[in-house]
Amino acid sequence: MYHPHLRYAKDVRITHVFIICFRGGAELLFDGVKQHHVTLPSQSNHWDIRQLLVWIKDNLLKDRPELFIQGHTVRPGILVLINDADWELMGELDYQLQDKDNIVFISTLHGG
Amino acid sequence: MYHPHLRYAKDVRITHVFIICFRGGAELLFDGVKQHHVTLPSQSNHWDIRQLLVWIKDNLLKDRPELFIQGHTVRPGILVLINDADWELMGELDYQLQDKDNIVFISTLHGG
Amino acid sequence: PELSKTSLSNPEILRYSRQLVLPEFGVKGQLNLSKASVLVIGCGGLGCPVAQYLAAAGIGRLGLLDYDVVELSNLHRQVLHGENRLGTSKSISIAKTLRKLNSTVDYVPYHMILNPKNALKIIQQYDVIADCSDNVATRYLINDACVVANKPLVSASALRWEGQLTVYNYQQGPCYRCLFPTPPPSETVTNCADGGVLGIVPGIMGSMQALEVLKIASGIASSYCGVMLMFDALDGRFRNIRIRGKKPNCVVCSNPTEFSVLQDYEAFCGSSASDKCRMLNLL
Amino acid sequence: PELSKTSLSNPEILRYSRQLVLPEFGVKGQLNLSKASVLVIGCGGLGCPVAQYLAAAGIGRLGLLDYDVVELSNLHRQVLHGENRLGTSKSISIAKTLRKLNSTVDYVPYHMILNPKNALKIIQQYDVIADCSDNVATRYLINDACVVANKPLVSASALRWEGQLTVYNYQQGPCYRCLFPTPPPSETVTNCADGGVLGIVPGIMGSMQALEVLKIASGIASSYCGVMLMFDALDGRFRNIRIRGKKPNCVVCSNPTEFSVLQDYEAFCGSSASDKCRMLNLL
Ligand SMILES: [Zn+2]
Ligand SMILES: [Zn+2]
Repeated sequence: MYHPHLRYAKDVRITHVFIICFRGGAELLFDGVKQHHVTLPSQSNHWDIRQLLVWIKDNLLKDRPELFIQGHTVRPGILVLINDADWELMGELDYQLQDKDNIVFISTLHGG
Repeated sequence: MYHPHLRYAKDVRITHVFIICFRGGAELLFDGVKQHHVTLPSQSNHWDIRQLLVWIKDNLLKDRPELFIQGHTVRPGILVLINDADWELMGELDYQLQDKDNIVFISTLHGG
Repeated sequence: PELSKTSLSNPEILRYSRQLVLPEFGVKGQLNLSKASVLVIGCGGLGCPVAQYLAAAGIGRLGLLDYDVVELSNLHRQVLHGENRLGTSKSISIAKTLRKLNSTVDYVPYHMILNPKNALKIIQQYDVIADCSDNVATRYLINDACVVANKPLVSASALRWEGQLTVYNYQQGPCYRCLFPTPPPSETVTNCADGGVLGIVPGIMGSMQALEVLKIASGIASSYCGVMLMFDALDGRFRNIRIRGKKPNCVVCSNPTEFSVLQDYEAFCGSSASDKCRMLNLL
Repeated sequence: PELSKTSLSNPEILRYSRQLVLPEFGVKGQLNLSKASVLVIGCGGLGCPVAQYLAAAGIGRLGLLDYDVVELSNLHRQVLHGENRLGTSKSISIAKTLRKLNSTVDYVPYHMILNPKNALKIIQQYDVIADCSDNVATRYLINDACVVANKPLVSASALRWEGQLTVYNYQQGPCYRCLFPTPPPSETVTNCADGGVLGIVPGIMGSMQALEVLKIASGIASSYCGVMLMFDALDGRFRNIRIRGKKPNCVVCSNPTEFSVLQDYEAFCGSSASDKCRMLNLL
């Protein structure tokens, strides 16, 4: 997974560049920012969603992480979408991230 | 523009495979069929929209071609979209077709 | 009473002429509509446009269920009520307004709260159910009763600038519990009173809900089986999302008997079925 | 009379509370709305939801223009009229219905046909124009007058199962003539009487139109400048299309003076501004 053209001056290899969106109110846990362009640091294996959740918790979440993550997955009532499809159809926590993926975390709405 | 993997038994080389849609009532000139998967025969140059219009007139149009084409372009009131953008932004008649392009011919609606 | 009809009268042909000429709808679609009954649960921001366009289109019977009365803070989005209806029943208010638009529809107002005791009995009497409710507990109750009664459930919701819509328990699609087996923690649930809502957002989502009910009731397949519509009014964008199918391990789908309807949904969800007494929450 | 307002009354704070709590809207958005005037041209399938949700949201003044009277074949989609309004003016009918929903709005019905003599004078008196008309000639007339008067034009249309919407003459976006310099041949133009329309389709498109008017009138940018929304109700899909910007060679944009408003739009379009006497056309 070595990409010489993505080498940085400090020899940090970049493996994933993609977009994370928070909608339906989930963005309120992230200072109201709905869209984040994210570059993940390189690692020996592909990143999967399981690892991404930990990274989000450590790097983007402002406070009250229990309102986003419970145990090792997202809390009930948040739907995860990978390129406009329910993550259940894509392998859930095991899905391996690809460059330019669009990952959406959306709170379900109940109002009427 | 020779694609050996797209060779057919009869040695007809295929250069373009894409989708043409007719909407807003324009489909009524084409037996009501809204979506056509089209494979154009090969030629020495790229196909452009100007040539595509002639091909549509000769191969898809059922009757009354003047309700679709006037002179060398589409008749007033039909908007041409290339991959969800107004063809004016893409070069109009000179746009060179790419594989998997999505070309839409849509009649403007006036009802309320 | 039975809704039965084998032909359209002359006034009906005139009234519905603009939709009768659509080949995909036609006389057959209109007759199907006139024989169909739809239950609208929740007579608020979503329920108003749903009921309005179903009545206009000539649905046979329209059940209208809401326990609530009209308040001034409803009128920015609940467009079938009015200033002279403040303090009166929402379900009766909608029926009164819509009788003027189309007196040939059979309106059945239910001024009551939907609960585990009455839900199945009411839902069983209708062909299509529209979830226009405003709280998590009622949404789980409606879902479970629809799975047990085997009714298609056209569900929409709206909050702030956003809306969501899908059709549950229809063809091979999922139910609400297949998608959300566990209710959200109650401190993460926001209602319209706390979070606010631009009135036209339930207007748009309710209109889409009316469309899908009309398609199912007239015999055209819905586009939202296994697909969820997401709308953001601030950026004017709609997205169609592919969602999972029916889950073999769903507690309701795997055992759709009347015992699958719980005794207490407020306890299950840790929240009230009335959105009035909720504290202010973060999201 | 001038629409001026510097604060909200207590009943207004209560009535609009659910949208006041939206940070992107807030008191400032509400005050902007209350000072804004919108002209709805066409009180039919699109005009009804546009007027309904603008009135509910608290627009300051609502002009309602239509020359036509209510007919039974309108009621499947023109949901603010009713059986007791048959034969009466559509513009007055809408004002009567909406006064019950929100009596604080200033309703100005115009029971007249828009023509080259009166168009500019009426349009100049409003901040935002909604084109809810039903024929090509009126659409060109409204466009030209809006360019000359420099008013944003939120335009929608619906036919059969499809709808289109965009905002013309707003920021750097095009006008209707930039996009369609030449009218379509009259034999290719279909109206709702001939082609039919499912009633909820103008309901959905009119609701989207109300949203974009509300965004512009409250001071939030529209999402449909240089973008066109296309909707297909049969497959339940929306598409946002990028369209061209303002054209330097557009005959109206390049010379926006009162002389750019033509003398005769029916001759220009080869068709009538009333959709009643049109023959059946292919499309
Ligand atoms: Zn289930
Ligand atoms: Zn122009």
